[in-house]
Amino acid sequence: MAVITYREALGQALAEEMERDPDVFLMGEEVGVYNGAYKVSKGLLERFGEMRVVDTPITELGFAGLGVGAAMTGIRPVIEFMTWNFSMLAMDQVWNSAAKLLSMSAGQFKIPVTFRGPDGAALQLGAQHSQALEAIYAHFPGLKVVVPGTPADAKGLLKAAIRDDDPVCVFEGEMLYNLKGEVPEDDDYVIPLGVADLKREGSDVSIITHGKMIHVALQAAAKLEKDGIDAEVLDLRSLRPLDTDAILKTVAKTNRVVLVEEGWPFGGITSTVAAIIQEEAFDHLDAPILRVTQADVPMPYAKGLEKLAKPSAELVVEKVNRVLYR
Amino acid sequence: MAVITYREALGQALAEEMERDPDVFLMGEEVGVYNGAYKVSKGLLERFGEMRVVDTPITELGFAGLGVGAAMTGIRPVIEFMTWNFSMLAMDQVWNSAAKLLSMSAGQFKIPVTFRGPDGAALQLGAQHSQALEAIYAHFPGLKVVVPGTPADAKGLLKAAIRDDDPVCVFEGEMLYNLKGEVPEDDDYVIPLGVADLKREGSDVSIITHGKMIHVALQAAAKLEKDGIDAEVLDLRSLRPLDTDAILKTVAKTNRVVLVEEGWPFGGITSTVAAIIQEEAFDHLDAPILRVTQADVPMPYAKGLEKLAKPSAELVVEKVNRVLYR
Amino acid sequence: MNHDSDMDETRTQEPRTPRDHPSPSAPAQDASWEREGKPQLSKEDRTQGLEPEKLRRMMYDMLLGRRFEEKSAEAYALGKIGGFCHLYIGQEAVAIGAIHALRKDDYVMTAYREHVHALQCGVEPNAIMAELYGRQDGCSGGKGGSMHMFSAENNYLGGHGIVGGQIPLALGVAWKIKYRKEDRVMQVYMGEAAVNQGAFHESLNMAALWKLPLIVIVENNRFGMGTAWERASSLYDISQKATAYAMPSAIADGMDVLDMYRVTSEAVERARAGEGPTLIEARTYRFVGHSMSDPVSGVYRTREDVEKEKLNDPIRIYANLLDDLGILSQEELEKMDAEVKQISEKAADFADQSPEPPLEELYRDIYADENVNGRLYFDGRDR
Amino acid sequence: MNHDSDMDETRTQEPRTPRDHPSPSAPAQDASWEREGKPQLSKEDRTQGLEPEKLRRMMYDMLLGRRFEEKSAEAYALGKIGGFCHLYIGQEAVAIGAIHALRKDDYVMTAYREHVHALQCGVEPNAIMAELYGRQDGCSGGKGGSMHMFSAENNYLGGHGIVGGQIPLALGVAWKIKYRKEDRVMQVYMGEAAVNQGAFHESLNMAALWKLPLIVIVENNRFGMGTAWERASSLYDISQKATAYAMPSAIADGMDVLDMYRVTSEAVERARAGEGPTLIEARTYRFVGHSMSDPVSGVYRTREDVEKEKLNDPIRIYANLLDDLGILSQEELEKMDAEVKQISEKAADFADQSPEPPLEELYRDIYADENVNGRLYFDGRDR
Ligand SMILES: Cc1ncc(C[n+]2csc(CCOP(=O)(O)OP(=O)(O)O)c2C)c(N)n1
Ligand SMILES: Cc1ncc(C[n+]2csc(CCOP(=O)(O)OP(=O)(O)O)c2C)c(N)n1
Ligand SMILES: [Mg+2]
Ligand SMILES: [Mg+2]
Repeated sequence: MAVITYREALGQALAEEMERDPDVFLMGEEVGVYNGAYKVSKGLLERFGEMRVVDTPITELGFAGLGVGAAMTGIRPVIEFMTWNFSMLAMDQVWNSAAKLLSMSAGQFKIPVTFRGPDGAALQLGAQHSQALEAIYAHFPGLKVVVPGTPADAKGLLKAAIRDDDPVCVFEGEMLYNLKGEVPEDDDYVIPLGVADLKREGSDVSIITHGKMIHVALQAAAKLEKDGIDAEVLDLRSLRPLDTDAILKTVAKTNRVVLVEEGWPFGGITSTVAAIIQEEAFDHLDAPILRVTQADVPMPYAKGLEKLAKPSAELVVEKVNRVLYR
Repeated sequence: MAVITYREALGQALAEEMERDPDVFLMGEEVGVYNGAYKVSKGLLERFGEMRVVDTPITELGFAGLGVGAAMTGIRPVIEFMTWNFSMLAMDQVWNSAAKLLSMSAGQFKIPVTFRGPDGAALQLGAQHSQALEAIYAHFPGLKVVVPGTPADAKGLLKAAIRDDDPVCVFEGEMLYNLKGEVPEDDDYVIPLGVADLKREGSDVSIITHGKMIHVALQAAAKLEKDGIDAEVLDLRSLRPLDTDAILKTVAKTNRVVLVEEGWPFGGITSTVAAIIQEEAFDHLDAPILRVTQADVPMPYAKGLEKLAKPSAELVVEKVNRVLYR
Repeated sequence: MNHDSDMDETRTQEPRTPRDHPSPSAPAQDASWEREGKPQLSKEDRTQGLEPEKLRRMMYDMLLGRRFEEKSAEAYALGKIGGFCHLYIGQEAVAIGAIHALRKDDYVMTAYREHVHALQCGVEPNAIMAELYGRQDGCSGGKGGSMHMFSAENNYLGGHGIVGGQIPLALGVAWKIKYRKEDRVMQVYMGEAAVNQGAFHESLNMAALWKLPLIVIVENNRFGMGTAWERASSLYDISQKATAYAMPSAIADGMDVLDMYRVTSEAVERARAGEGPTLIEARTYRFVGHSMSDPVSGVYRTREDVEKEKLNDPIRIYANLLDDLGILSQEELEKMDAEVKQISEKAADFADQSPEPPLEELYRDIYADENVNGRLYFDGRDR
Repeated sequence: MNHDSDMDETRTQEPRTPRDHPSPSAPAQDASWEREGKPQLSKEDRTQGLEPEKLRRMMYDMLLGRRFEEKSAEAYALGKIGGFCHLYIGQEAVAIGAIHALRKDDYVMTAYREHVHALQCGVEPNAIMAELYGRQDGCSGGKGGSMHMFSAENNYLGGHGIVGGQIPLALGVAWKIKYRKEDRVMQVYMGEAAVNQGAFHESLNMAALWKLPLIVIVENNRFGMGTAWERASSLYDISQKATAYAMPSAIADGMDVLDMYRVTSEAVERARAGEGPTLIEARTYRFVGHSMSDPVSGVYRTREDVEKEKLNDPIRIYANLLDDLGILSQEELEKMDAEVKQISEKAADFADQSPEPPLEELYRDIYADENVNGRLYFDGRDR
């Protein structure tokens, strides 16, 4: 296996799928000539030409809808949002068209479109550019949602998303693009949607999370280890479908749960997972499920405030101690 | 107290607040000449004139933003979405502008705008016109969200929303407009945001819900009564702020909880309330918290399927029986 | 207005020069607005050399649309059809003329006022009526209803309820045609009120920028619900909005099926030749309320307005022309009318007998396949 | 191009007639595009009879903008400033000329390339630099940063990060002015790439429909990040897009502060007279990268392109004019330059010494008041 960055892993996934299937194309702002705002699509324009790597005007609603319409009639668009923050302009096409057309047409029109782009806060980009929006996408039946946290997952999940016949939203971590890791070179390295991954085994407490936050969770687990606490870290990877089996398994094992997400707490992923666990594993719980999320405020610009607003390993440790009644 | 419809109660609230404060105006599609798509604003154009009751082109993004900009500089717009379904086009202005401008300007610009309109499924309007969207609005810090379920609450909450200095989203029940009830005539009848209301006292189980679903909950409670089960029905009324005190009080009283909402379960209101209760009242729970929501599918058109997809009193009764281990 | 004696000709298709001082609101004072600038043609020339068979077929299609919708209105009144239901009565010439300019493998997409578009694309009247009834044999299996009809086999792409929402979708279909190098065109319809939506603007720019085979047909029936166009747009002439995209455009007489055919044919030809999109403003009028719950006339237009416009009934105008030309006599017309009425009746009977979708359908076709690797649904499917 | 010897005059403000065959992409082949159609004026006439004091002030303001941003770039390189930071270097004449045409109580709003707009509205350099540093004395208390500056007392309405997002907001402010019958105008700026957004279209239509006092200034610097305008729009001439809204428009030379002043003044006059909005296309160029992480030249434009455009430096052009007219000598200019450099230095020192916002600020100003009747926050405020 080669060690490459998360960015390169995504680029590989795109290139391989475009190579494999002439119906796959990439469209979005700056994906071509500029090689992508975050260079994910570097070299693709040169390799695949202008019809398959397409720079758009700044019209999120328009080109998201274009992707849905194109998918409706049989090709497989990959639509890049420069960041998911800008997808707010396109939600109508994702939620009212992509998520519903198969159902409204009683199965006549599949929508094999992939929406992807960086999600969540980077560093000091301010309130409008620092939002983790996967939770509100996962709210809508008809969509699938995945959130890779490592280079290998990035490649495997993006390839799965592109091959999937439903609209899949891929939330990449803006802060993960430079992260390096081992990535299988196999052209058919595809991670099935809906399969969580145990990023760390442990027996005392389960930290369940996804995306960028797995690294915060792993940091917290390392700290906890010094205190003699053995934390398990479950990476959901996919939010819809959600691997409830894996969730219930770790809960049954440790009986104590801390949930972590980058986004806001109201209606977030952690609230849904908490609701599911308490419903389906009530008797396994030795303590309330606690959650760590972004502070429930628009992200401030100032460095110190921003740091404080983000979920941190310290907060995770604190909550773990609480569920262990320490 | 006069007995009037929910529709009239909203109309009264608008008229009274416009009378009280010359800076309040109503804007939206068909609110003027046509008297409102659902006739909430009937007679207002005639009474207040064209600058204060304003018909817009079909441009949800544009006129929602107009409302935010106008509010930013000191007047108090009430922006009607013909239905909240169409607000998907306007989310960027509600979430990126209205919710964040006070914070991004460090308090320099208050945004006293009210967004309102009917929410949720009516009868056989199909997938794109049958969505209860309050959960994804309540996700965003900076917004306030209220969901009146009776004529009196409609009047009191809308008046409070208009007087509030923050952006408030008022989710009205499309199916409630003809509902009659007693409504105080007092010009200053204002229901403070964030105060839940016990719609029925009971001791065996707490049904916690909001909006249109309080009627489903009350129906279920009536059925349960015949079975000798005494259900308490708590109407949240306001989702942000949320009356956690009232929630914890009823949980402490009955120790068993069923949550009901019109919208989808992933990231819904019920998942958040379940997460809060299990965290803050873990030891008071004698059974897992169960939830009743819309079936997790886009709303189908056919009558029978639609009925099946909606939360029903039967489903609530079933879940109550389960939390009572009957 | 009397179209019979009109002489017409195709209007300019190149971007038009806006008036020196565009007047923000130039509402029609009388019914003659759609003649403005419409060149005079002899009756014979109006038929553009089309086969009598085709000319009669257009009549048949318009009549079927009309009778089918009248039957739907009846069924709606009886409570057999639910939800919103938007009729096309008065506007039939638009879609029928324009779709006659297409081939079977071209695509059509529209908004929620769509029954006639679906019919014209070849969807069975039975399947459309069953859809209105919310039944299993409906063209969307009863899941879509009046606003969301689909027929993959007829390249009929629906049926969309968000004003303007179909425009980016249609742009995507036009993109697909270019991507796959197909010899097809994409026709998308919208009401004039959709022109104000951002989606219209974003899509037209991309269509023109990339020279996509998109034919944008604005059905200007002068009202979006209760809002007259001149109260919603600062520029009255929709066709001129194309100048913002350097896109060819034309005004078509939406009460004249042959004018629609001609103007659209030119646009189709241009699209097939790789010359890109065209914006067509079809000037028409709706003889009925916005939807079944909206009275025909009321606060936003008077009964007299509607009565006056009804003098331009596209069916009568066309019937007179065919009669004058000896292509379809009054008697033949009546026979035709009886036939389409019967088709409509039978469609209602068919719909009545079609079963409701079984309850297992609730969770079908939400996803293309039921992913076994995890939970796709979050309500435990407890129904 | 050498502006000094230009003779100019105000361009048409009424809706322009599009070319007969608008060419979808008519990129500038050389730097002379902004002269196209710019009438010739004598040097004296270019100053429009303005007081020497005001003319010198414009110079001062441009110089301050330039030096202030150069200082910011330095601080950014040192890691003192974080996040995205978009400089206005090369474009100064646009905002400075246009804001000089306003009164103190008029409003200004723009996108994220905003430092110079904020300065020009009267926000203290210290407060702007402190904001860039994310400090408590910043004009947004450190919460906004480079893209979200605000100053209520200066009627400076920010600072918005979503491309096109500020346009509907500005429309709302213009609406407020009309609603309150105030004698004010609203100036909103955007990059040319924002013109393709639906928000632009929806807003311009409403502004024109309701005749709101909105002045829409498109800063056409020819690129949206790495996308040349002709690759993003099917119509090259932005000013012509106004025809779709029956709105007056003009092209202004965005490298000539006096041309900006003149064109904007006319729009302001029209707005104050209740005659509604104007679209101004300011043709300019950015001499720097899109943001601090973007190289000045690269895949989308060559170093030579940039060097050639730099010959049109608006500061040099204007300095030469003032020198020629005997209004500001080279020496005086150098003194002025020293002064603004010192102001910029001092702003950096001030920012450096300003404290970080205290951590209690995290939950402040999220809501106008802390509602006591329930929970507004859902994380237990456990930080
Ligand atoms: C985005 C959106 N806003 C509002 C509505 C409600 N609505 C449905 S039809 C309509 C009027 C549309 O008028 P027009 O586009 O002229 O089409 P017509 O009904 O005349 O065919 C409105 C406001 C909607 N469906 N979608
Ligand atoms: C809705 C949205 N899409 C994309 C972006 C990312 N983005 C920031 S600036 C920019 C280019 C804008 O170009 P232009 O409007 O010409 O302004 P300029 O930067 O040239 O001043 C893009 C694509 C954004 N901020 N908002
Ligand atoms: Mg219409
Ligand atoms: Mg630009």
